[in-house]
Amino acid sequence: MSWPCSLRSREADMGVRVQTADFDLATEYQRLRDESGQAGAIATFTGLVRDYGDLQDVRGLFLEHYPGMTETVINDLIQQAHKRWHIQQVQVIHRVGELLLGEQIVFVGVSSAHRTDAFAACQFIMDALKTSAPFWKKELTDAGEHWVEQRATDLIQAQQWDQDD
Amino acid sequence: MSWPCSLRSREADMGVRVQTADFDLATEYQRLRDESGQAGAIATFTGLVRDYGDLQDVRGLFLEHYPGMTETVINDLIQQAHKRWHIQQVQVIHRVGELLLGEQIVFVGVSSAHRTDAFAACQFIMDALKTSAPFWKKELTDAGEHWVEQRATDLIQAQQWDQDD
Amino acid sequence: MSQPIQVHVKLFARLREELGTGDLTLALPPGSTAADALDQLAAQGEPWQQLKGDRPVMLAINQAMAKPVNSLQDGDELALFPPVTGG
Amino acid sequence: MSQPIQVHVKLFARLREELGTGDLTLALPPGSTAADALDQLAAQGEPWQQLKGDRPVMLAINQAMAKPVNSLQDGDELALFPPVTGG
Repeated sequence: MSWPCSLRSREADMGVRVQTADFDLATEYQRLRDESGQAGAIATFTGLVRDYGDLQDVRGLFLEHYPGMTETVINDLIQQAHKRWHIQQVQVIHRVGELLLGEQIVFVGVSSAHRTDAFAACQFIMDALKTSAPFWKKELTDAGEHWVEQRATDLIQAQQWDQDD
Repeated sequence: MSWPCSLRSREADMGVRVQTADFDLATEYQRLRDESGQAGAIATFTGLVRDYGDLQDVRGLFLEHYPGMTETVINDLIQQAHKRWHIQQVQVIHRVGELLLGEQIVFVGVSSAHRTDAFAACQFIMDALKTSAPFWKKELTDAGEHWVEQRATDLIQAQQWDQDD
Repeated sequence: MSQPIQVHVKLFARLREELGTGDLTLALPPGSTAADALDQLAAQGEPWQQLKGDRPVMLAINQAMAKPVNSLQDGDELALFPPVTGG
Repeated sequence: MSQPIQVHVKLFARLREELGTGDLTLALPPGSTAADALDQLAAQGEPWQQLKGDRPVMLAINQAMAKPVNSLQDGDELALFPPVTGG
């Protein structure tokens, strides 16, 4: 979770954004394409707000995070991905604040010469982000609010990366 | 590889396009988003023309296919993915004809309630397409042309889906 | 003796280029297999002999992947092509 | 006896709401661990006792994940929060 400040700040400029504003997949994809010299493969993942089933009539979410630590954790995941796979560019965007059903929450995009590396790194970053980046979701309903509890399946999904490959 | 004609033609309208024209990721992504009711996850893969290393100074590719069989094979892969994972919408686009370095060749997009299903189905379709859909690449260089030979790693990558999950 | 069957042969990619055609019609005895069709084509001499050579030739009958042992019916479409390299 | 150390405590999400604050400063004896900080906070009575209750509390020291046995230095930032639910 620690590295020289120069590396950390360079990566933070390039690869991680935490923001209340929505993002545009086309813009992010085009940047990955432009900044990757000989990429043969770009994998993207976008998470959307859906009804998580804890409560009825969810109209949206409120997302809180831990400014500073969030960026550090995600940059560390990107560094880990660079060590494990041959990848070129990575972009992670996570929104915070109030988001309605159907809105975009999170984006992970990875470019690589090879599709298997792009897929693996994209999925690894997304799985690890869900269990280690300090974000918290609160479900908003007409009847009230409710903090979402961590799902055991997310922990299992993230742990698989410690075992295979 | 066979099913009732009604199913086949419905799927062909929805999910598979073989075309010389370029495609727009943003349009395809938006359609997956619009046509998926409660999708929580959209995974996309885009393949780009790169130098495959068989020859020097590759300036592009020429892609040939077997009209009719191509669509049948890809529709069958989409059906297999629907049986194996909980997914909502799938879009596959494959370009044919002459494509220059850096151009988009192939797109696979999958929406699902869950990210693991979206990732798995997207990667399965892409891996299987590379070894079973009748497309052939010819590398174009200033010195001449050269049909690309199938890579053993693609066969191994596709075979893994027969073993795990 | 019964009438020969007609099989529509399609060739793709390197095979189409090296054999100089993408479409032809073959007359075969009833009960013939895809292997019989390959034998008859290869018997025409170079460059057709490569269909029985070292480089792999993939087969599809009526647009579904097939094997040399699969039999052919009158009017079938038999496609011959190198291993695929799409995506 | 040496001077107490000052630790900046940050609380997030459900803990921030239920404890009614997101930031506080704690004075602890030198050599204290994160567990000691939790004990001192929980000793304030309800609603602080939940920090020693059944529901998991995650810890970060200076923005890196930490464990109760990790020791604290003067000026450290100690964050307490529920298991994360992002993405």
